[in-house]
Amino acid sequence: MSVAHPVAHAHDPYRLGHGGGHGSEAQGHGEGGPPSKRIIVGYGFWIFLLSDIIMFSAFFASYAVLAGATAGGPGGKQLFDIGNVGIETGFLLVSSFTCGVASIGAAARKFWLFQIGMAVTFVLGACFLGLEIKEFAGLAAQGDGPQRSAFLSAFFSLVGCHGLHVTAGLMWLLTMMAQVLAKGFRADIMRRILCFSLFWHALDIIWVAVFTVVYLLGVVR
Amino acid sequence: MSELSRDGLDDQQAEGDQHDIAPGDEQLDGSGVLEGVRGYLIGLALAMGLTLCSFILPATGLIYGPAIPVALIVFAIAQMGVHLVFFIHITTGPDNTNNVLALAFGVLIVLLVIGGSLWIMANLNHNMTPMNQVMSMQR
Amino acid sequence: MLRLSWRTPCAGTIPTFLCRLALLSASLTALGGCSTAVLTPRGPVASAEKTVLFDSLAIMLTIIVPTIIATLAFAWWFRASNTRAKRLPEFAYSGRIELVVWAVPLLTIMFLGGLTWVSSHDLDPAKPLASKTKPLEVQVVSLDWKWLFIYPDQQVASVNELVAPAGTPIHFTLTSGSVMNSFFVPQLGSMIYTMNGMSTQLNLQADKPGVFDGMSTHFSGDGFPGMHFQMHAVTPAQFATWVSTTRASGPALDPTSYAELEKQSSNVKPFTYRAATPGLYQAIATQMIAAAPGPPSRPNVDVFPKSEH
Amino acid sequence: MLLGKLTLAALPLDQPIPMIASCVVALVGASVVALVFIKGWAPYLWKEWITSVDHKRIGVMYTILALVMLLRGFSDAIMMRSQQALALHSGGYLPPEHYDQVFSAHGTIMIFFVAMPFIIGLMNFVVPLQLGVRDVAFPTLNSVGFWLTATGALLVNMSLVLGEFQRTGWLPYPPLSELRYSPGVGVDYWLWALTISGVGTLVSGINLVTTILKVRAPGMSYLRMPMFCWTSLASNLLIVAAFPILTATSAMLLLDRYLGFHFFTNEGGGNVMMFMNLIWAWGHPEVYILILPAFGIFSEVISTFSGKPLFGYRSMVMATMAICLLAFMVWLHHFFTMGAGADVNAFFGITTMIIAVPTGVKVFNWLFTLYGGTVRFTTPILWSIGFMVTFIIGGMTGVLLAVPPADFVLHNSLFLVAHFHNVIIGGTLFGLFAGYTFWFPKAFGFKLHEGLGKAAFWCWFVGFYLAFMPLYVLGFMGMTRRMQSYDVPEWRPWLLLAAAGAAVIFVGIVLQIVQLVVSIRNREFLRDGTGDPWDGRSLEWATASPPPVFNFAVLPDVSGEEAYWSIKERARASHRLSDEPDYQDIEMPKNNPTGVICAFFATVMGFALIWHIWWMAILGLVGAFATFVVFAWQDITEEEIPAEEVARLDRANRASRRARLAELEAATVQR
Ligand code: HEA
Ligand code: HEA
Ligand code: CUA
Ligand SMILES: [Cu+2]
Repeated sequence: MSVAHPVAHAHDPYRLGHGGGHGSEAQGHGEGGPPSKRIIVGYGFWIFLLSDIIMFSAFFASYAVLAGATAGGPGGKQLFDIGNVGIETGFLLVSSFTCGVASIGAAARKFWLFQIGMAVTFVLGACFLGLEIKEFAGLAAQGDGPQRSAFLSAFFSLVGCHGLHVTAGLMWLLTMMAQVLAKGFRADIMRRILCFSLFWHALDIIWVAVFTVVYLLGVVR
Repeated sequence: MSELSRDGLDDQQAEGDQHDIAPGDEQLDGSGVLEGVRGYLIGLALAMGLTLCSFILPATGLIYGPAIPVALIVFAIAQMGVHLVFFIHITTGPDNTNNVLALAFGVLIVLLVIGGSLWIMANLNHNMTPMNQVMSMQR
Repeated sequence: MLRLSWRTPCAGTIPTFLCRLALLSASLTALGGCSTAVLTPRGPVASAEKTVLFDSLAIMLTIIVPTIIATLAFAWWFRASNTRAKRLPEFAYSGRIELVVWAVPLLTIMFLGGLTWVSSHDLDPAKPLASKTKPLEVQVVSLDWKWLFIYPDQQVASVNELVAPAGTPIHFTLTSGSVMNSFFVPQLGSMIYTMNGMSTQLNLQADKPGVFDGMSTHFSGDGFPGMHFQMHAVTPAQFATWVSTTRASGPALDPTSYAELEKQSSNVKPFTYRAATPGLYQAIATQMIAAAPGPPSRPNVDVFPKSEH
Repeated sequence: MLLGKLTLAALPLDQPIPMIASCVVALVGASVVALVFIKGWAPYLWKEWITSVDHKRIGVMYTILALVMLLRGFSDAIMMRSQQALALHSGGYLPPEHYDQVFSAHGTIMIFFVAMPFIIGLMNFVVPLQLGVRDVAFPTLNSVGFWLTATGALLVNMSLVLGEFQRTGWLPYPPLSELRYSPGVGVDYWLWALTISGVGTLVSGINLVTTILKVRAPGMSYLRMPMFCWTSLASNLLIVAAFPILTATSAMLLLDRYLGFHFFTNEGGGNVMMFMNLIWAWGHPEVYILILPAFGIFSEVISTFSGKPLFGYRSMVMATMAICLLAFMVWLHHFFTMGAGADVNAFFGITTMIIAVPTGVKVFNWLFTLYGGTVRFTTPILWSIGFMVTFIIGGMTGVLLAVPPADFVLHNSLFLVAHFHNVIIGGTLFGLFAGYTFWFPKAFGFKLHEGLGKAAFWCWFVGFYLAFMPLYVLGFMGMTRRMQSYDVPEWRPWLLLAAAGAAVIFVGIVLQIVQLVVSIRNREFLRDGTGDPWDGRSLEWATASPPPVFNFAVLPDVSGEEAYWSIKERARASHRLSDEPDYQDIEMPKNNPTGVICAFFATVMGFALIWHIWWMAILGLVGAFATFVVFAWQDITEEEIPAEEVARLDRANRASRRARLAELEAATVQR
């Protein structure tokens, strides 16, 4: 302990204030210094995902508030096909698994494991999207599009917003496959793969909220 | 911590000895691919199980009707937890503190926004919408 | 018939220059002012709100004023050129001061919070006023850009002119025929929003006869500044007379004349309806009658609409 | 149609004021561009600034954007003040459809394109320096964030020339902002400008949060970070948590307007209250995004110029984080008068007031930082003391508005307008000006002229009180906000006084511009070679002014709070600087045009969507996506700065620091 600043210690025995800083001995070890870029990028993307989830929460809140505002039109009970939702959920769940396999492939530098994992993920994601588009098209065709009522506006926006994320994820996925094909497992590409898999798993988490709040509770209601 | 996933990946290695790990990073404990896949398989099985519970149990009539929403919400929370742990590799370990804190902040905000909105809107609607009430009050 | 005074009541009662003088000399916290002011309440709600306002202000000023003085004093006393000041360059923490620093605002807010809780419940706009007299029902519809007042019990209606007996509680039910507005008579207190498809509630009372300015406080479009009205608090006898004279002449308010009324116009001269179709308010509030169409379409209207004036 | 809704009629040819204004803007813009090309500055600007990913340059560009937009916001303010001074019993000189655009544009521009970029600019510039690191976490994203903000500003100003801006107030409350009641393009301008710049803000928020939480010099633990870093952390956490809500809300309104959805319409079961609810769930945190960094600036300034450490540092940290969390629990206070029940109103009223507690703690801690100090009255501390006096008045009126029964008679009145200018000008803006004067020498290597700075301060200070105290009185007299004209003669004298106040502020602004010009011309005289002109306490003063690209030749080893102060103390005790470090090559990200190109396509897309030019919108979207793919495809994104170059730059810095040390020692001996 330094004796250079007796005054500071007299005033601040517990070193709670600023003055306590003087005489501290840390040499800058143990407290870090910037970590590896992978950690920084992963963390930054994590923060982005949290903000994205907060955006979803605004759509969820609107949906919850407007769920009863059917303007004389049909409600969830009449419209939702739970079997379809179950299949969608299955696709997405398994795709989360294959996405995990792909990222293991990347971590282990197994080119084919990565590419096949990603390809299967793409197919499953596309199937999910296909079913969702079919559902939307069906609703719109029978006159229950988003313009029908506030409830349907909120429904299409919330579920559609998730669908848009999946679409973006699929485009990103293809880009990653191409990048690995062309350039191999370069450090910056590995970081993007990390972010992509985080993104894909987060979409799955949001889907859990969607099928519970929108579909299952909608049918119970 | 995984040697495999971090070594040589980074163009810029850390100067300090930061204890953190990136969220979602693979933690292959030397034992390689199969070990990793097993983790995802467990996660998948648990998630599938919970999904099935959500979709099927309410229809069976086993759950007391009015409590079904509660059950559904609990299943959903459990499944989100499964995803976080088995797919995104969130743990309570010291290398994960920052990730967990960020998550906690996010969850808190989500709860405040959704909870607050629902409370406020329910209250407003209660005060304004029931028009039949208004009508019966006025002649 | 009631004489409509278009001059501000203040100008009518006190000589204008005196009023101006009073105003100019009125400091931020002073009570002076014209009858347009929040500070000259003419009803129980407004009086209570003024009291709450000034209580809160006083509570806070007891901290704010010393803080301002201390800021200036410390900065000045410890200026670099003052040789008499005692320097404490390491003084960065004191447990005692920390405690005081957290406690003082905390205690103030506890006091203020209590006041808030009680007064919010007491002065809830939807809460009926304690009175032996049966309240007068008034239904309010805000339109682009005027106010429609329907008296369901009297079956008459008026535009931009609200007449009510003094000393009688008034129960307002409010909605909007188009966009959102806010109904406010400063001297009676509490404003409240009006929204299409919804009904808000408000309870006010005027203590004595008088003429009060009313307005919309929520911006509602180009005609908004012309969306004011006058409230005439009269004796019960005068009110009865007003009702019967109103019944005697003027147009009737029914869906057809309402459709005419809801077209956009501003600075509308007050007038009355001899009769009002029962249930019209409910039809508006429940959207049986669709909301007003907004600006009439003209060529290129979506590019640069011109003013009505 | 090829050009969607865009026709010649969109030009305000028959409207003299906007026509002249837009001509002037166009002329000034064109002459700036011409000058740049004639003088041959274009390649330099492109290489060194426009494509820069250096956090310091980006910070400076944010600040310049803010200052330019301040001028636009101010001309709107002057127009409003003069209109209201004239408009008794008459229409004044601005017809309603124009006046309504003016206050809407003023609020939008001031909040989103003045206060936000100014604050983000300062944070960008200062935070990495204070943390003792070389850059932010994501340099390229930083540039993207800036250019997207600029896109938003450009779109808003485009509305001056083409079409109209919204006429709904700065927040487009439905149903007024729905297609039925606002069929023009004004609301669309707002929505797209804010959606695009909102993405930029979010990106910069994520970037700074990650920087502060992850990228710090060795030894810089959380409780050793300077106060400004803490408040920046809080502010950026709020950005990350609040801006997505704004994006979602404007997306809903966009869906209503473009695709006939029914979120907030009158018909179809839409619910306008949901808009109010969501927009303020963003809007209230937003005001703390604006004020918290200013609190940090004051902490730095007051402690530096009192020659003391900040009093009660840990209390300050706690108070900051408390405000950060409480910010999300109070939003209903913006619509107490909507008719929620007493329980709800009282609850949110009380949570609002609770914020006065941590804020009060901050004020008192600044007070005790002054206590026992040696206060040097420079321009930055004048702004700070002016702030302390002014802000607590504004805070007090805020708490008054948080009492529901008081708000029932004051909501939407000029009292409210006075409250928020009181806290925004007396808080945020004064803080920004303090920071601007404080860090200017760090950015450019010379100080700003002190005399003119002080004169500007006094004009602002006096002008502020003249311009806004009358509004409190007017609020009590029942005058509501957003009045294009009125017919209560008693209001007139106060409005004249307010107009006079705005004129005094105008003098202050002119003085600030003169100060800048004079300082640039006398820069040799005002030059600061030491890098530490104010005897600072945190790490930004440890490097040269302006700092080299890499900020620090060697990352500083932090061994206590007030990192640089303790380094100086050590140097003073041992009469020498620390040993010369072992210089190594430094790798820095290469400049690249991803940001501007992406923003270019975003502008095209935004513009096309506003005018319903669908083919062009798709073009913009595809272009933006392609930009990212191309960027991701690059192989080399970094460049090396050789050790010799680093050593050369750092030795110069060390020499000036040695001189400074000698200077300080001489001064101590004298004392
Ligand atoms: C950051 C926010 C901000 C700032 C700084 C200001 C600044 C000012 N505002 Fe603003 N105002 C708002 C935010 C702000 N305002 C908002 C949100 C609204 C609500 C809008 C609505 O109703 O929807 C509003 C509304 C509003 C009204 C409308 C009141 C009404 O509804 O009736 C008026 C009326 O006069 C007004 C006046 C002024 C004036 C005179 C200033 C002056 O203080 C102007 C000060 C000038 C400047 C800040 C710029 C000059 C400085 C420089 C150019 C820097 C110089 C250069 C260098 C340093 C190099 N404001
Ligand atoms: C920088 C921006 C900023 C800041 C910091 C604040 C700070 C505060 N604001 Fe303000 N506010 C706005 C910007 C800001 N506001 C804007 C832009 C609007 C209007 C938007 C619109 O409608 O267009 C608004 C509107 C607004 C309303 C809505 C009114 C209405 O619409 O009717 C309310 C109501 O509660 C409110 C309250 C507060 C409170 C309690 C604080 C507190 O944080 C203040 C705390 C500070 C102090 C209290 C002073 C210091 C403390 C002490 C010295 C301790 C002792 C004091 C006590 C114990 C009281 N604000
Ligand atoms: Cu608004 Cu009910
Ligand atoms: Cu607020």
